[in-house]
Amino acid sequence: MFGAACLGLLVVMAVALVRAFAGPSVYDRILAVNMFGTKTVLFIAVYGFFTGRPDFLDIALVYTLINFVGVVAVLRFVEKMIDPKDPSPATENRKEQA
Amino acid sequence: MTLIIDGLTAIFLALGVFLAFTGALGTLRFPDLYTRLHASSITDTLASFMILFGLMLQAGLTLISVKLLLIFLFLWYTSPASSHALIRAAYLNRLPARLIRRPNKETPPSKP
Amino acid sequence: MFSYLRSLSIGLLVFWLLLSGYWDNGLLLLLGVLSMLLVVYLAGRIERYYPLRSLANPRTLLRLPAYWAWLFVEVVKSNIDVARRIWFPRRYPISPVLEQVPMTQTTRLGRTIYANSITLTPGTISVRIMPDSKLLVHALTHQGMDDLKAGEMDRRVTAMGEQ
Amino acid sequence: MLGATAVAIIRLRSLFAVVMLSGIYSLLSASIFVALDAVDVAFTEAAVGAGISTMLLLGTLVLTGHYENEPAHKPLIPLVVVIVTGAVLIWGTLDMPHFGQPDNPIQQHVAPRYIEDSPREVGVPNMVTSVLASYRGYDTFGETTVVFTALVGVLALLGVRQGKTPVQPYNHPDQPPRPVLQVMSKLLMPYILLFALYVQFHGDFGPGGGFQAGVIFASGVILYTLTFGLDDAYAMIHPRILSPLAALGVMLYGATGVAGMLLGSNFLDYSVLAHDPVHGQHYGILLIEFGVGLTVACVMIMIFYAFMSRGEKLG
Repeated sequence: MFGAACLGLLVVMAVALVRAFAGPSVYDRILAVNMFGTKTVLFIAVYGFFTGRPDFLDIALVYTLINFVGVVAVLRFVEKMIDPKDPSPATENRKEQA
Repeated sequence: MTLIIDGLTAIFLALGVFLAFTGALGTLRFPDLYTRLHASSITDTLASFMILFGLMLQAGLTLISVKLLLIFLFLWYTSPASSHALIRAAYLNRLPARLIRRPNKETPPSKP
Repeated sequence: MFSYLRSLSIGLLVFWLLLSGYWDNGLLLLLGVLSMLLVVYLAGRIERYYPLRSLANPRTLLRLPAYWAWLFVEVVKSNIDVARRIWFPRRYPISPVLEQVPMTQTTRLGRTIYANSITLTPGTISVRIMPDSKLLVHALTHQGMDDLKAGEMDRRVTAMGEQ
Repeated sequence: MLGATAVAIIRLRSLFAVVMLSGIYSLLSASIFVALDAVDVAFTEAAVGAGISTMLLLGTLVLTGHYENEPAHKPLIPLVVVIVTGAVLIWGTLDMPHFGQPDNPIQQHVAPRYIEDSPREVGVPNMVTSVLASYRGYDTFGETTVVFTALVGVLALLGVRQGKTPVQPYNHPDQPPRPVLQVMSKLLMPYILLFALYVQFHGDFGPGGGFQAGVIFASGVILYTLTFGLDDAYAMIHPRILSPLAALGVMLYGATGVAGMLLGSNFLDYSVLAHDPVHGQHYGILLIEFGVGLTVACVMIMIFYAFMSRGEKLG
């Protein structure tokens, strides 16, 4: 039961990863990372029960916090770096990728 | 008794994973960032509740349940804040939103 | 008499006890109290720069659980609605709108609770607090925006902050 | 997934996206550590890899540019070198015993002693802590010193702006800069700090310890700094206090070791700190972990302050 839930969450994480790779704007990537983080929290919680060691929950808690602080930090820096006249990092497109 | 609890846990976990998948699918299907955020808030809210509540049923009335509850509370406090921060930053940087006008009423999109 | 710092220290102590789980270990209890004092000291140093007075209102705290229960039902309802639109986009099309919604809260905390409640329910996201007590909201459907404008949530949040 | 993420990191030229993806990368590797049952490592990866390093990388991006330059030379020669090295390494591992077999050399010499004797000698339920802080006390001391040296380097390069006292800049009820986030971060910050201290003092019992606690504490302060600005953060923790505290952490670690020496034992042998050797170990670990946590927290906050003040100077 827990194993199946873990596998299901891994599939969901993979789907979120697709969004992170695809972009297209930097905000989509941040959204994907945020979703990925939430999924990781749930995954670790379920995995702790799967292996019968619920003391993993502290890690899940750390993730919740770090995820939040991380998103705020990233947005703050994005805000600071993007020049209103040239918002290219926000809407990076195909040709800028290698 | 344990059978009932196990069954309930399985139902909750399955629902939770299904909802999480729905949210992830939504982020792939919806056209722009603003609508994708609605999809991702499904995973943040009800999906996490379902999964964590399913685990809480297994743990019973112990400190483990309390920790699960704390994770849940932190998620419910932080996820709207980070969604709001994200959409606010996107809006202030004039990320274009795809809107559909109301059929009868005129609603001009407001300027930032 | 029920200041923010006092309620904060009670909250922190409960938080520590729940996290720790070692309730019979004297050393850890002592460290917990010391940690609590340190954090309250740090929070006290910044309290005067950005006070959140309405948080200290005990009636608000008592009204919170009822509001949470109501909010939870709303979240479940809107979750089902959005999930439906993800799986069957043909039958349930989306119609995103971005509009300003008036809000009646006056305190920072009340506005934050309202904005966060809007964001928490899938289908509506608060984008920005505008001047003159307006909130810019992005909704997935026209229907969702109309429901929000009916003002049920706004009324409940404001009622919670009253003395 | 790990591989796909790594490839995407290399392919992308926008450094923003690269930082995002490396955050995902470390989340994934932490999941792997969890799956391998290495709880403490996963904890550290969660706090350091996904949290602080993402923030510091972004800070660096603000100070430099955000696009990778076109490579100046053809990547062929480095590619060959990397492939050859990788092949040699894989060839080398063929000789190594299989992962997790009980007759591996590592499982025969040091590990059994740690596993069998540590409950008796150190008496701390979490074995990782006893290895880290007691048996390998020298290594951890060295690591703490390295962290401190990093602070010295960053301060020498960037410097921290001395702050003005904030004159209630956010008392405009109509339109403060980011009201929702400010209220939320103010509400959450005390709990993050307390959680960090919990991780600090429960390192003996579960996953946790000084490094992780220091980073979590710093991220709580960083959250506040990000939403309120440097001046308000200075009002809470001023850099004037921070740098002596960082040094104090290292000194606390060293002093604990010297105290053991003065009481007639080896450097960093805490058995003599109390009448009962096990209690002595316990107090010793508690003290040095506190030293580590103090140093790490102060250093991280200081480095972040330095980045922020340089960023403000650039506009």
